[in-house]
Amino acid sequence: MSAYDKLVFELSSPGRIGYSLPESDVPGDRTARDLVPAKYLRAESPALPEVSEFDVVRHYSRLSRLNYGVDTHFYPLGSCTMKYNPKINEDMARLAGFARLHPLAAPAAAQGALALMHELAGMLAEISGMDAVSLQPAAGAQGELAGVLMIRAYHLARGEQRTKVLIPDSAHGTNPASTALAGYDVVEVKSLPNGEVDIADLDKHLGTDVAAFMITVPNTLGMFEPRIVEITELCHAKGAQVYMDGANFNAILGITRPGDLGFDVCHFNLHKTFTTPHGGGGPGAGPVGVKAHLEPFLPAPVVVKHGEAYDLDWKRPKSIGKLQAFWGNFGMLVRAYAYIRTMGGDGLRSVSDNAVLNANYVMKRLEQDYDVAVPGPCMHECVLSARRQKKQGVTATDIAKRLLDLGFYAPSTYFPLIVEEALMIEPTETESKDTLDLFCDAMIQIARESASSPDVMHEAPVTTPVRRLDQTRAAREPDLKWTSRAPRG
Amino acid sequence: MSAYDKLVFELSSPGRIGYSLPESDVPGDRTARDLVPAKYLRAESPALPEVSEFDVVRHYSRLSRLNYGVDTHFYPLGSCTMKYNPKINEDMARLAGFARLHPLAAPAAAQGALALMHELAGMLAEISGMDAVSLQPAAGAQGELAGVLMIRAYHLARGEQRTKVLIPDSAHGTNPASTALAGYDVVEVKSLPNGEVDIADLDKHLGTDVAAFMITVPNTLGMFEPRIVEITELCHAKGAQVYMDGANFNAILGITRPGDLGFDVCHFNLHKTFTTPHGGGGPGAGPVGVKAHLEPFLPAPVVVKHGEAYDLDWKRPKSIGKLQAFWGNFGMLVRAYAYIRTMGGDGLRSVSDNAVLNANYVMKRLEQDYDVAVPGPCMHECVLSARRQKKQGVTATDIAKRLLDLGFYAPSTYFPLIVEEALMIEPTETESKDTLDLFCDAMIQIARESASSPDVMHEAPVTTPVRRLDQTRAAREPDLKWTSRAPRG
Amino acid sequence: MATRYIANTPAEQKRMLETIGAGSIEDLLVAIPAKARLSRPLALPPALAETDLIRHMSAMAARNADAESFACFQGAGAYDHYVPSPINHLILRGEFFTAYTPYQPEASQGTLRTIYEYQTMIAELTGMDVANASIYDGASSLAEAALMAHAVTGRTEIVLARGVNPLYRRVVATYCEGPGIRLRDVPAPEGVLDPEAARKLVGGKTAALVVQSPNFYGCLEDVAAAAELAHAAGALLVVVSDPVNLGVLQAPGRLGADIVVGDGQGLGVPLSYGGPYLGVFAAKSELVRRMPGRLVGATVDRDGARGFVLTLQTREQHIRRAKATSNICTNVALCALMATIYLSTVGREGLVKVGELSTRKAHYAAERLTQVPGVSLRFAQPFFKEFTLRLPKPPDRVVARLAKQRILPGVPLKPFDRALGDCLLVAVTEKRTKAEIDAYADALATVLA
Amino acid sequence: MATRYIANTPAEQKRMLETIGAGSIEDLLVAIPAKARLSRPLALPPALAETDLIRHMSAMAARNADAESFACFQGAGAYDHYVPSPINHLILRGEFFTAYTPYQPEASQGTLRTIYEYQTMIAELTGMDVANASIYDGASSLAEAALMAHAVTGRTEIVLARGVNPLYRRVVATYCEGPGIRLRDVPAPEGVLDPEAARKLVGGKTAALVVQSPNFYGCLEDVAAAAELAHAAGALLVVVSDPVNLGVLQAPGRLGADIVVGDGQGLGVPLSYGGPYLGVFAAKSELVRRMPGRLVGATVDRDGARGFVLTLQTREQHIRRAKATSNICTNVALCALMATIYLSTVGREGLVKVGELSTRKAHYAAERLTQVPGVSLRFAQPFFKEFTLRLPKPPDRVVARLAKQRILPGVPLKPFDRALGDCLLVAVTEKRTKAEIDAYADALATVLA
Ligand SMILES: Cc1ncc(COP(=O)(O)O)c(C=O)c1O
Ligand SMILES: Cc1ncc(COP(=O)(O)O)c(C=O)c1O
Repeated sequence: MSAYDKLVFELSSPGRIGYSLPESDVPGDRTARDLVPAKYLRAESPALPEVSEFDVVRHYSRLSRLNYGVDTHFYPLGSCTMKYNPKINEDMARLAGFARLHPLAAPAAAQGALALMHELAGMLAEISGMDAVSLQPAAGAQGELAGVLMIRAYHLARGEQRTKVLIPDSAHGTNPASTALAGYDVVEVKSLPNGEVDIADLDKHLGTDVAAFMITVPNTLGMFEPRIVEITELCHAKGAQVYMDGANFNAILGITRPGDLGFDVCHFNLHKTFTTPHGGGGPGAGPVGVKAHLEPFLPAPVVVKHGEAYDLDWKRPKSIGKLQAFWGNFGMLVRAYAYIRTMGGDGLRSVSDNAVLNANYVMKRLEQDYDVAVPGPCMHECVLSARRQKKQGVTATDIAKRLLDLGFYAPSTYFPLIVEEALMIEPTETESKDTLDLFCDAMIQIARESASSPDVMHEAPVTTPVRRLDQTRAAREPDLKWTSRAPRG
Repeated sequence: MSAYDKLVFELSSPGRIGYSLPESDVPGDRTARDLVPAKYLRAESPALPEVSEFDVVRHYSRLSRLNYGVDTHFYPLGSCTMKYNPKINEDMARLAGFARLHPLAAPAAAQGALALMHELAGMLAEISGMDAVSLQPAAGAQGELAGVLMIRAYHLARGEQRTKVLIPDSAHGTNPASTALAGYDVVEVKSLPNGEVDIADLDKHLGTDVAAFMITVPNTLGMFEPRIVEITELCHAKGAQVYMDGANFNAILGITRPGDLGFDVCHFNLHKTFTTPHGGGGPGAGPVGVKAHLEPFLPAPVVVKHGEAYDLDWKRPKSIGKLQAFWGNFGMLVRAYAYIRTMGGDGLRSVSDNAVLNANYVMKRLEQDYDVAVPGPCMHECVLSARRQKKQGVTATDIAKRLLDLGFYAPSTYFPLIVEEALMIEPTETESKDTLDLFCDAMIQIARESASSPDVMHEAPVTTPVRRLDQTRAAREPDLKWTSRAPRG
Repeated sequence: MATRYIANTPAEQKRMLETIGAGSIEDLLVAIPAKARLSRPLALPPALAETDLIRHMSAMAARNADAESFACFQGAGAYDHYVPSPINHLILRGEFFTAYTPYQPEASQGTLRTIYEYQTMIAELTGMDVANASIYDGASSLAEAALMAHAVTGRTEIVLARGVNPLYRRVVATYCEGPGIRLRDVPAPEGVLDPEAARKLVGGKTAALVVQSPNFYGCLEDVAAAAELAHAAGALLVVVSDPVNLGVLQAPGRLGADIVVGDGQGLGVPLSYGGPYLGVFAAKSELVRRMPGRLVGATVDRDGARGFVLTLQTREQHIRRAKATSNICTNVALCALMATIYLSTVGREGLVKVGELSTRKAHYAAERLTQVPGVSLRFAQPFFKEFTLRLPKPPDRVVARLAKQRILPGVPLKPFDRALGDCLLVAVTEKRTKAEIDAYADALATVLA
Repeated sequence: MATRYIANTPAEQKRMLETIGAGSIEDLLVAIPAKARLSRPLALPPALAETDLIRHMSAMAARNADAESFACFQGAGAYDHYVPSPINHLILRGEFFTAYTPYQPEASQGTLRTIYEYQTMIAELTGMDVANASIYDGASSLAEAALMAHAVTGRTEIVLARGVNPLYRRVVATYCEGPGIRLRDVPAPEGVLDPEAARKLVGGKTAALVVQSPNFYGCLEDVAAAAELAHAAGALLVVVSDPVNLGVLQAPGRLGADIVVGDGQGLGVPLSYGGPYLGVFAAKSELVRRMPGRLVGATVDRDGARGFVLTLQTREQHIRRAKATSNICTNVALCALMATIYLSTVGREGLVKVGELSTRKAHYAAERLTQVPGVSLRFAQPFFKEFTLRLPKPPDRVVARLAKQRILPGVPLKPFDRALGDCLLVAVTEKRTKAEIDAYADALATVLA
């Protein structure tokens, strides 16, 4: 049976309905035409699909089946912590008291929600060793923006005009992007061949014009920087702040804390470490934690507790301002809160222990057949290089596509940029040894096939709903919306 | 990628856990060994799987993907009314006041539930033209048992010892099975070639020993018996009761009513006509409606209304007794109630109009390529015969399997028994013309393939998770549970 | 009449009628005699939009005292056990939820595999050789067991211990009416089967002796002794057992049961005011060809791959018709799926823990409640998670009074047994907390003071 | 430490460590300097079992005045619109819910197709050429629009109408801090943009003029006039628009907008105390290569079959890094999916009906409420579903009083604008009933009496 290939527009039939709305129960029969001057009104109703409720249910059920997700497939996408998303979190997020609470409810009418936020911020502070946490950023990248803006405000408040932020060449793309958006020049710091920061290069760049050094811990090669404390001390000595990208927090829960390592700011990705679902690309949540000296600059408002009562504190004259209209991705906060309350301190520690164990196990099982980017032990993820396979004509992309055929989602590829033909594998603690073994077996099979029959790789995938797609055509002739005249394919 | 082939036992790892239970919060540390004499206790814990919550989620998500369901596939299983199951019904059934209500709640503490049952029974009475309805039967077959037992009790109460029940040869298997269970001899009445009851044959059998005539309306060939009123009158003239199997109620909502046709008893299948989900085989609900003279015999208790208060009336001395421990499949009743309240009278009428239209459309589109069991118009379903294809070496089973490959579930096959190589197709009103056209195209393609390349049929299915299964082996060497020693395959 | 649940638009109807060659839908209904037609619209309440429906039904639901808002000590065959969160999410997957009986096995392996898992787990818990795919509920399972015993032995009496749930007994009576099977009851003056009385009733006409353990009053029965007694008379022993207890309690199969039935509601199925529940049915393998209900078996496909099918179908109504072992067709597959997911989730260790917590809390509750002046245990028998209290005031009034404090203190036994008019049946699951039990005891003391 | 969310058992850990060649997990952590190690367990509240967690969080949730238990007239950027029941069921399908950004398109066609549908629908509603796959929320979308206007025009000022949601304005200010973009505000003494003042502020430095319609006060703005004004100065016109209104209200694209942003929360996304919501972003096609966020495009696969991919990625951070058009990575794809399902479900006719019902009820509410002595409309402007009342008593006290009658009467404007200290912003969606509106008016009359 060939894969489902409809768009909802292609199911539409004029006059078919899927909605259910009551008739007006207020007196009179005035319509918008009577109530609102014509110039504000649409002449024709919008060309939305006309389908039945069942059309909707079947269409989106079928579309979902074209996806791989964590619930159905091993999803070792490095740097993304694709762990199990507990179902109880969903039930909790759907309690009417949370899901149907208006953001501008008077604080007295939102004590439960404010209490949850206050407690969550406190727990994240404890987990990170930071003094204060804002839950407002919508994702990691917005957490970075908030963090860098706080650093900027801090320097400015001290009368310092620093213009640069240093970032390792192994960093995730959002790091330089957020930093540039905050008005800084981004300067790349070299990594050593083993992926560690080249401290000499860092030192060279660390002038009085440097506002901050931003680094991911563990780094994007899955390694803990052994000299990290030295680095944060070095930065502080030069008057620079140090920012930790906490995307990889799953490696260090209860083991070490950014605050104790000397960081001034760090963000969390609740959609990674704290099990909020990835949703096909989002939403996430990117709380940002700071040391006390940065606390005045936190995004406003701040959730505060006076006696037994919770409130939103808007009187934050030094605040960098707001990042979202309201208080953050509250629905995600509820899930993360449920998770942390379920795990407790010991449970979180166990998460990182097992995340590290799983990554090292995969690394070990694959080290014969693939080049390892940096020798282990690694932390929660390991980076392989397909440079050996590349010589056989098989790229990281080919390997990724072949994995799809074998029933696995693919690792992150070509990230970090400093590793040739990178395959970044993050198994997470929620996967079992059995699954890891199946995955490793598949990877080993692929390595052998790369040598013996590289064409199998180039043909892959063959079992997916579509085969390899023409990216060039997509970019050259952008077709970004459906039109009834020109259906493709 | 080959299909998922695990059983949950095969994921098990000793010591892995998926549950979450609190520690005991009551004083003391006594265990069952201390509290309960040893002879009542199990020596060893049961060999259940030991898996994580995530193992459970992924395993059952994957297993589900091996199924076709109405939400994902057209499912024209005749006699089963595989229509869309509205999502709002699920939300309503999960309201804590319904889903978490104990059956032995004092009536004063269950007024909402009792009100719902009372109103639903009333609405079903109106829909069927019956005087009273019991919601207790768990499914159609239990409704039949209840109905026949009431007929029996009725005759006995009048001092009549009737021993036979007449049933057409086209009937569903539960009809004779339920009747036999109620202690009657089942006598088959012949159908005419056009599927109608052979009134002469009926008349011949209709002696004073006949307790009842039981018939499905529309019949299992999808036809409305044109002489049905004559039939019920004839039966009554002979002192027999008439039972209508209401499995096909989807054809006649608001068009005609069993009560008006002269029936004394009829059952409903809420899981067919009234959109409660089929759940992979159940649960359903099979309320039974009766005329006033049978009302004293209804299953006990009966939901009654005194003034504004609802109660369970247990004082039913003539009742046939209970069918389930409690009051019926209440969760299904909630869904059916939600559906009827959503549709209203006009909506239900429209259901049947469109169910009939869809079936006739399919019949028309296929009548060239298949033999039609009975010439149309049909009601809500149509029965084809593959006798023409059979001559080409292609059976109804082959056609069914080939349909699976083409992305459709199969019609009912080999039912009714009186049609050779029967294919019973019930599209339901929730399917669109587009879907029907795709299905008819596939059926026509199959008819052509049957002529040109019957081997394609014999090989089918090839796209399903498994291919044709060895039924003989399954029955000869029953393997009805998994054992760690002997995993199959 | 456009509704969101009907696909055809007027334009489509027109085109379809053209294809059919009919002028209107009315033309398709010609077979229905005019005098049999309903000449008016159905007199039903007007259609409600979704938001109005939600409002209306939420108001109805709010009039019920449910186990979410109240501390529930009600049992008597339905229990407020822990329901792990994944169950609801998984059963709602459309491929499970909206499929039917797996008639086409190649497109139903999901359902077939879960049933095979279910059969395996139930066989393991009950200690029996085979389990079927489900019967409606515990009571109808017991009724089917009685019919099966009758068919297997050719005998015409079923002897029931008084400790069998009286609601179950009523269902058995209904099912035995047609075949003319006679029911005989063994008294339980001390809360358990009276062996003397039983010996008198069990004899050459006895198809089966039925005992329940823990029984309706909460007391544990001596199942092994009952087995001996039944088997000595050539009768089968049917045991009614709550599978959620069988992590801790002995498997009836180990005690000599020939058929084990029960309600699996405790295995993750919502209370839902009494249904749908889960009729568990397991038996010895020599009885398998007389079993009611569906059975799933493992086999291989054409390529030798493992696969699962409905099997031994010649027992069933769609093939054997009037001679079928049972009339059941639609069963409660989805509830069996809930139980399968439940048992996978709690697993070997978790089911033991559920039992351990329940029994410990039940014993604590019994102690606390019997400290209330005038309150005592009605029977001096070992119990597990449920027990019968004797109260100095009418139990139904106590129930009404405690409801005001959001406590559902149990089930008054008067409607079931006049002799127990002063008794309240109290169930304590692992979900009840010490705080709830203490609050119950305190409230009871106040009410009785 | 066994938890249900961790797979490895001690035995498995041991075997894995053996394979690795390490003695313990500690051995794998050697790179972490001892002095940097946390020497104590994390001081977090103890782990809660599922039933305890439910009890705890339900109690927290019960302390909030939500739109299920209260009649909600709150708006100001978040609205209690009807959410069709299929949405929640469909988004929870694991294949959607637990996937991430569709980096491997062959295994992500489900997500990619829904985004393509979403882009199409948003383009249609806004009247623009292209829409992206989403930005976090309406406010950050507006901020991105400001940055984009700056990048496109090379100009350094953004002129904002006072009618733009002040919470949005604050977010714009945050985002404009780094690039040094100056914000200038056009007053709205009559509730809408003052054209005279605007003409003075919009000039050669202006990257964009931003208007919102209906604006924060509920008043409809003359978008076409604003477009003329902006374009005359060579600036872009950015319009903030609530897409759920666009079944009835004119598409901003038809009125001259260059960029349309807004929050799609009304399209089936729960209120959820402020997020996650849905940042809508649409623009003219000539601006597409400067757009922030992901874009999905149609293409073909190797066999010529239609397929969808992320495209024009060279705009994005993972490729362009410091030079990217935006720093966004994770977006709000699932909320976009909700909106897509919403718009499919309500469809062409339903979205019009949502708008018609909202505006009719809002006008009825305005009439009823202004009949209460002392209550008047603050602005004499046409409005749609939201309006500003002037009250004779402090609005926050009115809010507190009406909460006791389970009415959430609106949003007091004092925190947003001191000059409007006596004002209450009232929103009326299609979900509000006549009974609720009448109860509100009656309660208000009582409180103000
Ligand atoms: C290392 C790293 N930093 C930052 C981010 C950006 O986080 P977000 O996508 O939540 O904005 C990611 C996300 O993939 C990441 O892996
Ligand atoms: C015509 C007919 N009668 C009776 C039944 C039995 O109903 P149930 O399966 O609900 O017991 C069916 C079910 O398929 C049927 O189609």
